[in-house]
Amino acid sequence: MAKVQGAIAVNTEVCKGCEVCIPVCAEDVIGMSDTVNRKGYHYAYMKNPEACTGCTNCGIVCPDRAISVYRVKVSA
Amino acid sequence: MAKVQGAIAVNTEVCKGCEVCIPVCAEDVIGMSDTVNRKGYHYAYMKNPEACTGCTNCGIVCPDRAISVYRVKVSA
Amino acid sequence: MTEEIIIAGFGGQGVLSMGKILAYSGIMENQEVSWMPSYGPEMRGGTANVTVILSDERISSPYLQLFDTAIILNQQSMDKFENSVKPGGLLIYDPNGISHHPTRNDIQIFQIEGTKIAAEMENKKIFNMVILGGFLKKKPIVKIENVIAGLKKSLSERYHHLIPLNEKAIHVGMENIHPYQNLVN
Amino acid sequence: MTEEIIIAGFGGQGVLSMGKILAYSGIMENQEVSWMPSYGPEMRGGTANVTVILSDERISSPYLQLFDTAIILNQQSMDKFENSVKPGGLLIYDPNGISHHPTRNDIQIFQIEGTKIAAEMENKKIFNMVILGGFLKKKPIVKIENVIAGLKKSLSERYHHLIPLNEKAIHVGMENIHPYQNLVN
Amino acid sequence: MSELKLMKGNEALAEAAIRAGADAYFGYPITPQSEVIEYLMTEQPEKRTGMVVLQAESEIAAINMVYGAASTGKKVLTSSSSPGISLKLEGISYIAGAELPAVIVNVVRGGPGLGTIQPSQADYFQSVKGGGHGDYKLYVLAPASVQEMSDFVEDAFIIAFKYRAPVLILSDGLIGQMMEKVSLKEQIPRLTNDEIIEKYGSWAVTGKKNRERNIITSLDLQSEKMEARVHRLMKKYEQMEKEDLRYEKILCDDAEYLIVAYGSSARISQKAIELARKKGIKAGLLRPITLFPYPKQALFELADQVKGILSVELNAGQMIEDVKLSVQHKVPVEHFGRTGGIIHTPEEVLEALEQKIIKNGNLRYHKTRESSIL
Amino acid sequence: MSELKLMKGNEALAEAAIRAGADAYFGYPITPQSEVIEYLMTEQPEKRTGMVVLQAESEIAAINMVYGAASTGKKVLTSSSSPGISLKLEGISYIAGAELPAVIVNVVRGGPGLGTIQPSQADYFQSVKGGGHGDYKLYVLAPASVQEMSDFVEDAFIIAFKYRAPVLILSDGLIGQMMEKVSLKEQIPRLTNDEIIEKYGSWAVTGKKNRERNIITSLDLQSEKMEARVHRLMKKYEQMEKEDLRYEKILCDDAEYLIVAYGSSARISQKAIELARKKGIKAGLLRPITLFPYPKQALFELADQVKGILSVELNAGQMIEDVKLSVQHKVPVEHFGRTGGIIHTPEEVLEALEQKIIKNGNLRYHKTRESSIL
Amino acid sequence: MEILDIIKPENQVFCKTKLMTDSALSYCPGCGHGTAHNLTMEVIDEMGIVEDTIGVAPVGCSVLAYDFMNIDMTQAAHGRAPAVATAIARTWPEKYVFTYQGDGDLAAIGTAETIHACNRGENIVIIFVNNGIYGMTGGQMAPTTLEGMISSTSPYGREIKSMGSPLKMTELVANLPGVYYVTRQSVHTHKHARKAKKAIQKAFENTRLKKGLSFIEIVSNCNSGWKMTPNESNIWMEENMFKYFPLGDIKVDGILKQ
Amino acid sequence: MEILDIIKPENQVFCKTKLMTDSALSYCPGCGHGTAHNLTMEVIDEMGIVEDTIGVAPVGCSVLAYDFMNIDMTQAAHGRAPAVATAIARTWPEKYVFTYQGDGDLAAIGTAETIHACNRGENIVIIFVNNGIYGMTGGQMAPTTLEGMISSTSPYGREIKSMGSPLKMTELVANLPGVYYVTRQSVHTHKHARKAKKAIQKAFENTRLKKGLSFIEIVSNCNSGWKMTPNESNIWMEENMFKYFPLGDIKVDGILKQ
Ligand SMILES: Cc1ncc(C[n+]2csc(CCOP(=O)(O)OP(=O)(O)O)c2C)c(N)n1
Ligand SMILES: Cc1ncc(C[n+]2csc(CCOP(=O)(O)OP(=O)(O)O)c2C)c(N)n1
Ligand code: SF4
Ligand code: SF4
Ligand code: SF4
Ligand code: SF4
Ligand code: SF4
Ligand code: SF4
Ligand SMILES: [Mg+2]
Ligand SMILES: [Mg+2]
Repeated sequence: MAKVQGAIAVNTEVCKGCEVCIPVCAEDVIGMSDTVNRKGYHYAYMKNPEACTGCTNCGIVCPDRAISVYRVKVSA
Repeated sequence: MAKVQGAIAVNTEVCKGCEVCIPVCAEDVIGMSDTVNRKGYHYAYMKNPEACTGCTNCGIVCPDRAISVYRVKVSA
Repeated sequence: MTEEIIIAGFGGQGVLSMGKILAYSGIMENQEVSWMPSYGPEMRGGTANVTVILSDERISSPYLQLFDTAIILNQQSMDKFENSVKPGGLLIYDPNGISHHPTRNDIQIFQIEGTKIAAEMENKKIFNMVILGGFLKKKPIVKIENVIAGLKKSLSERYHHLIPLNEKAIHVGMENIHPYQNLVN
Repeated sequence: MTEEIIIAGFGGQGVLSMGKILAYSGIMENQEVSWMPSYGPEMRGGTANVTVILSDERISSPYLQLFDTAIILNQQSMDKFENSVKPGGLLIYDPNGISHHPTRNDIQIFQIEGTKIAAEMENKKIFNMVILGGFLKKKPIVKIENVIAGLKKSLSERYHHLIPLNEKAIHVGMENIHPYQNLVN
Repeated sequence: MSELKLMKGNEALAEAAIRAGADAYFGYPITPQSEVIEYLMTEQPEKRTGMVVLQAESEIAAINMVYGAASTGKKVLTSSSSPGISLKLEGISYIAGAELPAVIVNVVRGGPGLGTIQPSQADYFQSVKGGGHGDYKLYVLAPASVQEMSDFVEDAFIIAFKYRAPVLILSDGLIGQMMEKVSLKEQIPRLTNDEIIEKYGSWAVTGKKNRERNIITSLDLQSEKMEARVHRLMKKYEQMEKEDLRYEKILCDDAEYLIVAYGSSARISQKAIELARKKGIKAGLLRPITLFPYPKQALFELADQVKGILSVELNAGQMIEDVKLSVQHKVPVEHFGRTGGIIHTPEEVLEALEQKIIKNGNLRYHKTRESSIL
Repeated sequence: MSELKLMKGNEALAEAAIRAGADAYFGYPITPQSEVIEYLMTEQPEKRTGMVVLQAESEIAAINMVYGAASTGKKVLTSSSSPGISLKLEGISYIAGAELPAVIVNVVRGGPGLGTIQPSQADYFQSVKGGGHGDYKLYVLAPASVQEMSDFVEDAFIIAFKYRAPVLILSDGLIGQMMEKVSLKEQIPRLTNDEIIEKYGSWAVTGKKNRERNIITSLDLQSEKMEARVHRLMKKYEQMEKEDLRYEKILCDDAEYLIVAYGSSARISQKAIELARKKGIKAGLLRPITLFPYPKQALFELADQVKGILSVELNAGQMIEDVKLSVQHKVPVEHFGRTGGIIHTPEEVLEALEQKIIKNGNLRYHKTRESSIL
Repeated sequence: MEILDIIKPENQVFCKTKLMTDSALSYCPGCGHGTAHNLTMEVIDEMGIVEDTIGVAPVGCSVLAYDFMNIDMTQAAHGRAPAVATAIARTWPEKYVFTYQGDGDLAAIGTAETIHACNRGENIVIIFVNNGIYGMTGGQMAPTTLEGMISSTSPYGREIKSMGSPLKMTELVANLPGVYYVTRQSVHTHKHARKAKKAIQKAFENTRLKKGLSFIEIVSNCNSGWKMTPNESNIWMEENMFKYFPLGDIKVDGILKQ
Repeated sequence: MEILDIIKPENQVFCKTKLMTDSALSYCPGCGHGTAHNLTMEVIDEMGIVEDTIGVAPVGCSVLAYDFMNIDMTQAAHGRAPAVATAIARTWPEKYVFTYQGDGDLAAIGTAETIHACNRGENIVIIFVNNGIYGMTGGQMAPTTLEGMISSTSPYGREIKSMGSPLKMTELVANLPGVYYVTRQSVHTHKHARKAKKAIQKAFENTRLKKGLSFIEIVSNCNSGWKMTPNESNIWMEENMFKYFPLGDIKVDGILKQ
């Protein structure tokens, strides 16, 4: 049976640290960095990558489209 | 038994000959003069006075309030 | 030659179109012409008037205080324009509905029963042509054929069948203009 | 004496109110003061800055290109204002979030860990008072008691209980400002 | 010879708009210019040339519709009268700022306020000093006949597109309402959408196709950019002064006294100088055809020749300021004009020339100083 | 001594309106003046004095609300910034035409169009040449400090009621946004309705009681009446020039070179002449406090004393026309000003004075001719 | 009985109210504006509130209302009467403030001012004379002009596709919570005129009770603009206007009628 | 599987559309404008109509939409976008014309232009971002500000009596015959954003089919104006804004939902 595994790439200089991507992630993948980007914002990152399903919820709610989403099928 | 008799006084210089007073007179009292007033309008007059009941219909629809209405009770 | 004319009466009397036909006739004779109407709310049912100038020079102001000819078609216009006729000028009016006749004796005054004639000819619309005819009898500033040409121009195609009737009206008008002697003086 | 100061950072850092307190303190010492903020959409989340002038002469323009002192509280402001300090002038900044440190060697540069200190004192709101303290240590242009008086004026009654805390913050700030030697040169 | 017609100024302008190949007209009724939209609605240019005609819900909607169509490179115009033009001023300022081509017609009536529907020239200041906010100017054409009401429409569009700037045709109730002979120009075909994209693709918003996107805006949050925009505008205005100034000199060669007048006042003043000459007074008339640019140099030079100048306007004294700025105090400059919808007669104008200029020719400096009050 | 506060110009103006006993404020938000209505909404003058404060749906609604309250003899004001003022111009023309007292505040930003929210003086023409339609003028006060933002409110109301005419306070983003010390005046009590009926019953519409009806209108269908109205307005403006002209002379007694500037430009120019004097250049500053009426006579006389005049404005050259009309070509007059929201520095102004005036003092006439282009 | 014996002061049962001046109305013969004016002034007179009434005239044929209504009036810029009235009602809360507006004035250029005064629920009366045309300027199309109806700017009849549908402003504002009373009336017959008068009275009663905004549409003729005689125009109005603009109450005491 | 093996071009399932430029959005962190912009451009991209699309930017925070939307755009005066779009749609009938407006722009100063463009049934799309406040100018009260809601010009909360009720512009225009599609959406969660995107797509389909005007309200946050964090503001929005401005279709294919 084939399951999917996903991942997101956050453009850390575009991210404004608004955190609206966090509640829409059912898998609780996203966290915020301790350090700030050049604009002074804490930016999103995958705090637990393996949980990501690549559902794109985070991407579609990100006002700044700082998130790209990737997905692959992996056979268990 | 007491019946009412009415009459109207038309201010012939104010009257604009619009004739909207005519259809509202159930008694067909009002007619239009052959001659014109200073403004060049044919003006309203009582063509059959005795029919007037003093109901004031004509007065209330006259845009220029050229009509005053009078009424008396007369015992038959 | 320069002829400065005011035509004044009710909105419904074809005052403006009469002026327009006159102006067109002028164009037919290669004259300079101007046509300046009164405009705005005073037209509201009440009076309408138009100043028409025909001239062989360039016309400066289309708007005038004094006129060579006043053609007057109701009492309000009589009150307003009798004194706007230049001394020696011409005043033509339709006595219908006129309670106060002109009193000046330094101008020529003519009457024409336009309303009556139009009624007799059973066509209210030609009233202004009758009057125009009367005017042209007294001041033949344009040739009749040019008036007809002007009519053609100003009337839209679908009314051209009425032109003969209008021409007739003009001639009737020419025959029915009479000097008015006011008995006051 | 005339002191021309720019304070620049994020909207949330209390930049404008810090300038206001400084200006009020000036008034307490009967100085002429002006306070000119950046305004409009560039404030949208991003940077805010204010130009404060204290002087004993009438102040002509409240809006300046060059400053005696720049107090810089984020990287964008550093990029924008490092070069606006007059030669020999003073630049004070909080290294927190600063990736590109100042490189000029014709001015005095001081660091103050305002963010860190405020965090330690467990009250983000007093951040700007810490910075102000640091500045006053280097340029004692107004007396502390007048700063407190200024605070009273600019704070609405219901915040007056916070004044001791703010006073403390100022003193902490005075003790924690250090010269910065940039190693580039 | 092209066809000769008897038309109102307003009708002639409307017909000329169709023949100039205009793409759209947007307007709102107001006396004394409603004939413009009435004529267009009756003519149905949509059928003749495909020109769009729409009665807007207000003058403000109309001018912003003009802004919209102009943003796409279309040939568009609107018309109104004084109070309606006041309402359009924000939009006009936007059109100038966004550097769009557009033609605006003002058939002036007497103000301020609701005022009167009768003819006036009291919107001179509003027209030439930039009634709206900010540093901008309008190229202003002042027709003095029905023929010019017709001719100036195409001229206006040429200037509007040459400079990508709003052009104002400043008429009045007299020129708009009167009928005169007018010879109409041939129909200029409207540009096809492809031609528009071809010609104006560098700036017009027609859909991003085979090029970078186009943006129409008057906003610059960076002050340097905004200042550059203002300088760009000022350059245009200087070029207009060099290349597109228009005026007419009448009987000026030997003139000892000069009248300056435009539009309907110029017609009346022409009669006045004819009367003057009959009386042996050597009077001439300078008629500015463009009010901006203004015939400064011509006036400056005539000032060396004449003894005094009368600015004749149907207002309380507005253009006189530009006359004075041009004459640079060489000779006395006075104003004469009736207001409130009253139209001065040639006789009144001549009398004013005699009373205010000829009689007082010697008190010159004292006079000019006082009269500089309005 | 009255209380000393640190306030923004906009806030000081709002507080002054309450203290001047204003009955109502109507406005619509726009940068850089939104603090006016924000301050009023926070202060709740309704509770302090009974003053009404309402956020209108637009600038047009706001100015017509002003017209309404002014029709009844109430002390009413509105404020906006450039694009919003353009939208108010029809209403302002109505207020002038109907002869109503009202105060309008323009905290100017850079135009044309949406332009910039940064400070500017590019609405000078619109303010003094009658941006709206028809023959009217505004009495224009130009504050140069937060203190004057406060003081001029009461002054404006006094003039507005003295002449029954609209008064404009022409500020800009610099004066509106900056904070300075300001000493506030004592509260003037609002008039009661009975006092209003008592004082203004001869014209205000307060309900027909024990008198003939009152009518507020700007319409006159009879041209003679309309002309009489225009003459009445012109008389007011002449009286303003005689009785209510205001200006300030700084270091003019021995000045060889003169700067003319108002509002924020005057502040900066004052610094410039101080710098000039340090360099040994005898420069002075004439600051018009009223832009209409304009200090014509003062300038005319100074022109006999100085070698040249620089008009310093945050625009592309507008007030320079009034300077020239006043100077009557006695000495060269040049313009200097930054635009687009950029504020010139005292150093820039001094340099302009040296380059444009001092250096070219001899080319005077030639120069003025050219520069009369804008 | 002899007429002259009847026409005596003591027998007079109807005459022009003293709250109308003696200047001749500038309106065309048979124009509904005249009747609407008179009914409004009769109500003010009968309620005895003239001393506390302030009227706002529009720009339209009725711009001269202030010449005919013998009360204090101010004349508003085209479409802005509701804003003007708002300010008067706000600064004189005890007064009776009303606007008298045409359909071009209220439903075209004045749309925003109308909607927002209604939405704020200003304590005023709006009398909205809808004659489906711009009368004053010479009969151009109004937002209320009926489909197919001819005007000087719809010379071939109003075409929905390019000009939109006739706008039912009255139904629109009835949806706004701030509006307390909305009704559509007519004044062309004695029956209609008497009902209209009652509606106007109710509206001013609402003002007295500080109920908020009362909106009275009066569907009226513009016989000049429609190019008919007055009586023809009234018949045409009944047959055409009333179909699209049905008479009757739309919202009473703040409750919408279904 | 290693993350770096997943993050490869061939595995990409979501990224920013090329119809958004690379300039950083000027909006506050978490502002709904950004999402609304992106969804609109994704639709234009997916429909393949960029070459025939002309956008009209308002005056408001989204005035700079033209910096971010990588399409031809013109910027309209405050509130006048519907008039600007009307002229473009009339002179370029084959184009897809849309306006993007805020609630102050569309429902306050632009009321008349909105009502009349809707009434004429212009063949355009109006995207109406309702955040209940004037964001750009610093958080003043808008016509849509909720009762009791605090703004810089209602510092003690909006009071119905003096400031009127929040204006439901969307329900209002739905009554106009010229309006073909009216819906209220939101973009703060993936579910809402996906629905909103479908609505936007339907709207542009309507334009293709020349159906007339499509009106899409997007209830959004203004966290700066509301003085909350983005996530707080979204929760507040769900609990308060949605009560008064319920989400869902109001008029579909010209038929009002009851
Ligand atoms: C700003 C402005 N625009 C246009 C006009 C011209 N105008 C005067 S009245 C009017 C419309 C009148 O129609 P309506 O409101 O229906 O009143 P009616 O005459 O039909 O009673 C117009 C467009 C004006 N005076 N001011
Ligand atoms: C004529 C005019 N009036 C006022 C303004 C100031 N202004 C700019 S944006 C705005 C309102 C913005 O609010 P909204 O439309 O809701 O957009 P948001 O910023 O909330 O997205 C105002 C009043 C202006 N630019 N022009
Ligand atoms: S793609 Fe889905 S699972 Fe992965 S981070 Fe985003 S929301 Fe969470
Ligand atoms: S939504 Fe986008 S901008 Fe906001 S935190 Fe997540 S990645 Fe960053
Ligand atoms: S009062 Fe009645 S009966 Fe008498 S004339 Fe008038 S309508 Fe007829
Ligand atoms: S209604 Fe009045 S104006 Fe009309 S005809 Fe009768 S009396 Fe005369
Ligand atoms: S034009 Fe129409 S509305 Fe105006 S007065 Fe005449 S009939 Fe009445
Ligand atoms: S102010 Fe409000 S609307 Fe504007 S960008 Fe910030 S959050 Fe968005
Ligand atoms: Mg009407
Ligand atoms: Mg908003």
